[in-house]
Amino acid sequence: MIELVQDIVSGTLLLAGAAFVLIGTLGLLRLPDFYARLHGAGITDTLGAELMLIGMMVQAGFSLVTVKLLLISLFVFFTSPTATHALANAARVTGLRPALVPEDDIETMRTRDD
Amino acid sequence: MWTAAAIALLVAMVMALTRAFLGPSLFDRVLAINSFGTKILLLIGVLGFLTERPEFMDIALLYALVNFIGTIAVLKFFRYRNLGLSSPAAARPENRK
Amino acid sequence: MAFLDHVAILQVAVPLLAAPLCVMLPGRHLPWALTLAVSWFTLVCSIVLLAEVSAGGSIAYHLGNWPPPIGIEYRVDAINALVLLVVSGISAVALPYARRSVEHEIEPDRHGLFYTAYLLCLTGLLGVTITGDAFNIFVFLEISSLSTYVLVAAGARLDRRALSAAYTYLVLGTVGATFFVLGVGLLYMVTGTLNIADLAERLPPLAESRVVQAAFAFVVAGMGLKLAMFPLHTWLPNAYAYAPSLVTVFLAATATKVSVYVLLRFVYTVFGHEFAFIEPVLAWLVLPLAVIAMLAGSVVAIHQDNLKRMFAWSSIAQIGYMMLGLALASASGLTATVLHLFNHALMKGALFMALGGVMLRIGAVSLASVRGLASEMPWTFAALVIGGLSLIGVPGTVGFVSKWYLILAAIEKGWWLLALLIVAASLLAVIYVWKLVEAAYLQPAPQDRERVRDMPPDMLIPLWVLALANIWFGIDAGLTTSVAGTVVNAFLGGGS
Amino acid sequence: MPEAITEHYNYWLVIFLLMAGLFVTITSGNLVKKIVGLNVFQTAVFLFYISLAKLEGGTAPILTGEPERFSNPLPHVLILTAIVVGVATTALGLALVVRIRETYGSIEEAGLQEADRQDELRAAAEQGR
Amino acid sequence: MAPDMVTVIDLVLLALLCAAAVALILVRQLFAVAILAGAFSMLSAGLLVTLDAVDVAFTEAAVGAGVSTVLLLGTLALTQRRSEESRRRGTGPALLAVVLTGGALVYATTDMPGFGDPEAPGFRHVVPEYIVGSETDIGVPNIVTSVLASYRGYDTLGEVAVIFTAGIGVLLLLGRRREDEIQDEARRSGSGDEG
Amino acid sequence: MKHIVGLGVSLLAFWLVMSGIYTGLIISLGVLSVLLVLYIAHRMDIHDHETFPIHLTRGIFGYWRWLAREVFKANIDVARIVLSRRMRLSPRIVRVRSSQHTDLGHVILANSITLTPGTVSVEIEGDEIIVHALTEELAEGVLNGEMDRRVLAIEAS
Amino acid sequence: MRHHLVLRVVSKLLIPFMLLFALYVQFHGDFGPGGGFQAGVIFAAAFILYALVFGIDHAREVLPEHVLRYLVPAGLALYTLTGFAGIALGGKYLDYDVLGSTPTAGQHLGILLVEFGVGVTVSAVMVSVFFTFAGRTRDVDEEDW
Amino acid sequence: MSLLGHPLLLILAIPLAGGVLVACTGRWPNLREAVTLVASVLLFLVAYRLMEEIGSGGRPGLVLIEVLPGLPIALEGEPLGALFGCIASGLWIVNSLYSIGYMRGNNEHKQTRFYICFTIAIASAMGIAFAGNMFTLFLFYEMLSLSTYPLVAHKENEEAKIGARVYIGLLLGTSIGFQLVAIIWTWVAAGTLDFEPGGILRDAVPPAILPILLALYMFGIGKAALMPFHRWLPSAMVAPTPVSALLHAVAVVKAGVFTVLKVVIYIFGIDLLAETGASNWLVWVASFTLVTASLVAMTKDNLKARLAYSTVSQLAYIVLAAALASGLGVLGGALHIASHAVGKITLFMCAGAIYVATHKTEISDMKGLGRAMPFTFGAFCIGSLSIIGLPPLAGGLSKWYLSLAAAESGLVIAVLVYMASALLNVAYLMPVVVLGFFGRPDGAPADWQHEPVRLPWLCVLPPCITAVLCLYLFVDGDSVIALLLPLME
Ligand code: NA
Ligand code: NA
Repeated sequence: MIELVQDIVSGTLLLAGAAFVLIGTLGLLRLPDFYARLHGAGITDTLGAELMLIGMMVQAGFSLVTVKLLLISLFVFFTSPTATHALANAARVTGLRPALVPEDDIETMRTRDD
Repeated sequence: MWTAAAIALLVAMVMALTRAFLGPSLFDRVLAINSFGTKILLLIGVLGFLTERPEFMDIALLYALVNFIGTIAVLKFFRYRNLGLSSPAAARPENRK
Repeated sequence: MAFLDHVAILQVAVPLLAAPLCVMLPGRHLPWALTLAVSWFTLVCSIVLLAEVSAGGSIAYHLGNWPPPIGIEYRVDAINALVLLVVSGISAVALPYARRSVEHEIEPDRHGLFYTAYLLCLTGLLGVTITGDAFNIFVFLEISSLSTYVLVAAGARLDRRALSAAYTYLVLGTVGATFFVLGVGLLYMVTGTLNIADLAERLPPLAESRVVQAAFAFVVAGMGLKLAMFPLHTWLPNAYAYAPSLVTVFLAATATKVSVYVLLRFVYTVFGHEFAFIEPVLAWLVLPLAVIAMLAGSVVAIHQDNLKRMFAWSSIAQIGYMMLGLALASASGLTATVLHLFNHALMKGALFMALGGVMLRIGAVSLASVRGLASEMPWTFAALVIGGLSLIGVPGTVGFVSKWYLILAAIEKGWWLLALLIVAASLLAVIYVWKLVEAAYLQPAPQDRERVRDMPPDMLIPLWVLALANIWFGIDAGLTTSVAGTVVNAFLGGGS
Repeated sequence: MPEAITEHYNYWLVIFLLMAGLFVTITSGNLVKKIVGLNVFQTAVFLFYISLAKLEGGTAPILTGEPERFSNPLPHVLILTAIVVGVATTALGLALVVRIRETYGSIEEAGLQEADRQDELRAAAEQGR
Repeated sequence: MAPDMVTVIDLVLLALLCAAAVALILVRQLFAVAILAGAFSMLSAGLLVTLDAVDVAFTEAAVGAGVSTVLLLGTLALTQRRSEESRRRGTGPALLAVVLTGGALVYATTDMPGFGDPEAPGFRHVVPEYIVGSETDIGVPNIVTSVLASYRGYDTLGEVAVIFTAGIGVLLLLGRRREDEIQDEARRSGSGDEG
Repeated sequence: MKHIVGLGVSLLAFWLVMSGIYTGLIISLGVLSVLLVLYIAHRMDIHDHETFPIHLTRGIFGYWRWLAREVFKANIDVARIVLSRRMRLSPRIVRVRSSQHTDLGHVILANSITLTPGTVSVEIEGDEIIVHALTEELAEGVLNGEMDRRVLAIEAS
Repeated sequence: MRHHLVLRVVSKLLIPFMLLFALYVQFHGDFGPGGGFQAGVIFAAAFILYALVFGIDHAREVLPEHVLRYLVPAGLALYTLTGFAGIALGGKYLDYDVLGSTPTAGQHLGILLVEFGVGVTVSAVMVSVFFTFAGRTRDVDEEDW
Repeated sequence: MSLLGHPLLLILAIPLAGGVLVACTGRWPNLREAVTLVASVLLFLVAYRLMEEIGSGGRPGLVLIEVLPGLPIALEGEPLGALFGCIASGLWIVNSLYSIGYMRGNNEHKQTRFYICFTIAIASAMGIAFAGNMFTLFLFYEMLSLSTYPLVAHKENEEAKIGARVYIGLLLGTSIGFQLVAIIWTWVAAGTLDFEPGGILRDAVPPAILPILLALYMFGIGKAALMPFHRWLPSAMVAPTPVSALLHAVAVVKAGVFTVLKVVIYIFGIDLLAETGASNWLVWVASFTLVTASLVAMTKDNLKARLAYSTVSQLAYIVLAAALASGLGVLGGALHIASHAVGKITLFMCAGAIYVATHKTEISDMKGLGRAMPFTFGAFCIGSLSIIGLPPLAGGLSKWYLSLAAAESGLVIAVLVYMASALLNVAYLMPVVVLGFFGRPDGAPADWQHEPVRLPWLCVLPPCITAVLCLYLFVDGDSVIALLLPLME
């Protein structure tokens, strides 16, 4: 009985996570410019990955594997926005212009210290 | 359900790889590869359950910890065209407030 | 006594231990002294080993005390004992010579690193030679290769082309090593073992297997790259030409020899040349390539102005001789190959040492720059002439002995044309050696060159040790031929 | 699927990979790309080894206390070593590339060859004097 | 069902690897080459897990994510970003070499033990002794570790020596740039201009 | 000192939950390892409040709960855009006020913005964060300052 | 100029865990995937991250060149000496059985020692390779880019 | 100790030790030359003792070292070698005296090197003479080529460089290219390389193949200057005259034809060649060389060049004799080695003396010179007559036996060639004598006298000695023939 519940819960989480991973990657593929694609990738890294990891935790039950999965999700939680930020930052520094953004906003993007 | 998850991941990987190949900007490629890393991490997790030996989560953990170093290197690379230069004064421990 | 029980492993483990110690040593003299001491120690080891196996037996040493094929074993018989002697002997002779040469050619603050790389190269070559495990060959081959790339690149201080040469060598060498590993993997796939003796036992029933055939192809191609078998030789000339003198001496005398040994080991011990598919490969592929190498190498050598390159191309021709003997697959042919392994080391060692002296004194080694130099450096050039004559195969030198057996092998098979081609290649050697002789002895010195002194004695003595060895082993080839005889007996199974 | 295919598809794909890597290694005129090609080539060989270690229905060769069918650990060990060798080679190769760039100003094979040729001519000219 | 899925994953990952390899042939931007190399490493790590080689996968992951990419980028930072490749040289002979290599291997596959075949000699000879010995002689659960560090510990010693060699080599090649070297370079590029 | 002990404790916990092998040897190796890492961390000069934000532990879990909800909502929004046939985008670049007192506070805010799909922090400049947003509405979402307030709150706690 | 704020903070948080993870991998190679080599690489990766974010000069302060110079050979020396210890205690080279009171204890000790040697040399080499590459600054010509 | 005193060892050791001493005493020319002279005299004494021993039937042998299994460096005395050894060592004494005069008179550079190489060349010649097997012979044969290279290139100018290049190229080329192959072939076929009376190839090589093997030997022995591999000899004319004497008389070409005879007698065996006719082709090649070289000689105005082609032609006599494959032929050939040696050395020393005295090299410039240098031209005259074959000079004796052999063989061509060549010899040698004594420069008055010339006595005495030797060899011909008789068995 408990196993069945475990299977259903973990399966749901896993599939939902997988769906978000797919959607996010689709965004990565479809969205028109680099800055927009950052957001698509964000879906994969956050909801997609975390849901799948939680799904696995549920499946693994109370074990060493769960602890490791938890650690993985924690690290992903910290590193993935950092990486995204680093990339966006690098793109800005090299002068990559975001598409579809109003002219004023591009001005906003310029560093005021300069 | 592991099967479905694995297939979804594989499809996502194909898409990410496509983006990595297409670019067009270097940042697109890095973004794609960073995201690709997350998918490999998940796939390795799923594989652990598929093969019923999930105790090898260490590999996934490794990716979670180390994968973004490459991305950081890219940032550093583009800001300074150099991996070695010291960061600006603000980053120096002795200059912290 | 403990030393005698463990001499096989000490042969390799001592230089391997010395490498990390060397990098910690300060200054220039200590690293050199350590390397010298280790080289001499390895020479002692190899002499002990050769003495023990020269009667035809073999020594096995089980690393970690795991019996083969579970663990890795060292196995010494006549052929690898001889190659060990060549490698450690050349190193022992080259090291006294090295000190001044390296001081002249390497940045003063990098001697420790340089000698460390040298020790690793020595370790690798010895390790490849002594091991009885196919995969272990790869590992030690890579130790020697990587250190070789580094050592070659160290010549960049004098000529930047050392860098591109090292790079080319690195790429091709890695491809070669990977081919070799692929071949070993295929063998493992069908036998389940990596131990050479075990492989040799398990392969005969599999002679028809296509996997084994492909494995053979990959081992030959891989080792062919490593030993610069024509047309896989492209890395060699520049690597030898622009490496520091010590490195050229050591590599030219030993590195390709070790690869030739590995090939011999695979063709004759692991596979057994009587395998149906091997004979045609030897006869229709290796043999023609060897002949082309012999001729083409010499022809190109004739057209070189840089003397190091000239002798590097000559090496390609000489490797052709070795491969030819191997491909002839007869007692005389194999004797020729085994002898030439040894003899060519003596020749090229002496030649490149002499050129190193020229480099030290006038900073260049081209035909034009050595004009009239013989009267200023008489001892150096006398040794150079002896080496050159040996290369030609003049009787009374070691070169003659190898050539004798090679022609013998050709004639025994009734292959007249081949005999004449071998002879023709020797005559080509006359041409390039004589270009050097004429330049050094019969041409006036350039006006703008200052008079120089001959090499200092600590470089001349090693040079002359090798030069005289060229004559000694040319007049008394008893030792080398008896070892070669033992080898051939082992390879061809006594009679055939 | 016919047995011949199910039994060997893995090897064939690996072989394709190997060929692609070798092709890049040989034909690429760029020194960095050559090294990457070399890596692909080597990786293919590693995968080949690991493929032959795979046991149908086997599992990773780590004892669990229960009787299991293990894939062959020996090729794993060999390839661990080979990977390390590969990394070492890559590091060294890249270091060489950096030095080459500094001394030659190019990391294209064509550029290098041209420079080497120039060196030769210059040396010849110097000696001609 | 489950093993089949692993097979599918194995196939797809291999196919992706091949695709990445083809992409590698096509791209000219060295940066993209570095990125592809990273993808390559990750894919092979995944593949290695499906093939039960967890230790190898772990190594590949550590190297690929931790070191290789950074080194490649470091090299690009010190060299250049785009591959010119105005003329590919010797495509014909190269193709011949490649086809010969591939052909030899395909030829070999026709006689090979099947993929996963438990009757393959590798499973019958030597390895059973490792599996038993790892527990009885050595007492280490990870058979790979037993073989790596003990049965074939000597190979691993060699491996460390290789890494050491690379370290020494890089130091010898690039260690501390010295004044005279910079001057040398200046002189060379100067004379190069004249020529 | 407080920080280094805290870091040590959390490292030891990390080791213990990871390890799963509780023999004397492995545990003592674990302790030695933790000491080594602490020594290195000391040399790196990174064992401060940022490394081990012990002072934030109380407020942070509440914040995470809130953030999770926000992230979930934003995910749905962005997913909808990605899945729509004609992706209606109106990307903006805006400057968001970041009124935190500490670097850590700025970082928490910046990373929270990035974590929320549809917005990415591009740069931290003084007390402002430059943000790229996928649509006008998502930009509004960060500009309203609620996130800033909440981060400020945990910083204060 | 606070470009690195996010990176700096997150890196500070992660680096100790990376280092410890490396050591975990080092000492758990007997039980699961991993061992000296992998540990060495991860350990080095943590240093590389530190150097990337805080600058190579700081990284050099943490791990000074003269220390690195001894660490690089130390691991290899440890490995070879473990081999010689086998001989000294009456066995063969790299024979671990003789290292302990029982063969199994000896094997454990031997494996621990050599894996540690691997880890030390690998991490030291990786770090020093990175330092060497990154320390070799070059002015980039705009045309090249 | 007995080994050290062994005459066969001494025969090598004396010149080599002489070489070492010359090197050590290089700074004091008088001492250096004294060493050379003492060594040459000692060597001759040992060689003469050996000849006596061999003449009385002794066959001393000595194995020095086994280079390869079954292939020792071995020395052995037999009549032909004894004769060659004696001639070479004897002429070395004379040539040393002459060298001193010539080298000093001409102020040549690097004299020490010259004398060292000379001693090595003599040692090599001795090694050839007393080689116990073909392998040893080949070893010393190559040593001779190499040790004479610096002598040929002595002048170190462009001309010397090119001449020496041709010299070494052809000698090494033919010896490695053909002779070595022939030797190895012999080894493979016969399993031995020892010189054995009656040869070693009977039943070892199919008769049809024998001519090919013989050709490899004959063309491989480049020192015998068989056309078309004769070019080295005229090229070597760039060398100082003592070297030319060494090449043409003392050692080099004699070593060549000596080797030809050794191969024919002890490797193939006269009988085998006679039975199979394997050497018939060689008759034609030798005849062609003989006549052609004589004709070329006539066209040369340069005295040394003319003498060089004369040598080519005279060597062909001996090869032709060997080709006849008869006892008489061998005897004649051996005698001709001796007679040509003393005759030709006389001519060369005269040519050198002329050069030292007047720096003249062209025959047409020597008109009337004989009256100013009567001894030199007298000696030249005697040498010429000997080579032409006029009794009672040495050449008369050897040519007599050669003609007998030709007649016995029944080969008309051989008889014709020998006859014709005698006339050709007259045609190219006598004009020098005639012009020297009776000619006068074009346009000179009838009572023109050549101005007196000054010449070191060491340049005059040696040719006179060898001229006397020409006579002596004829007078004492019986003892030489007695020595050589075993060859005919
Ligand atoms: Na986001
Ligand atoms: Na392990």
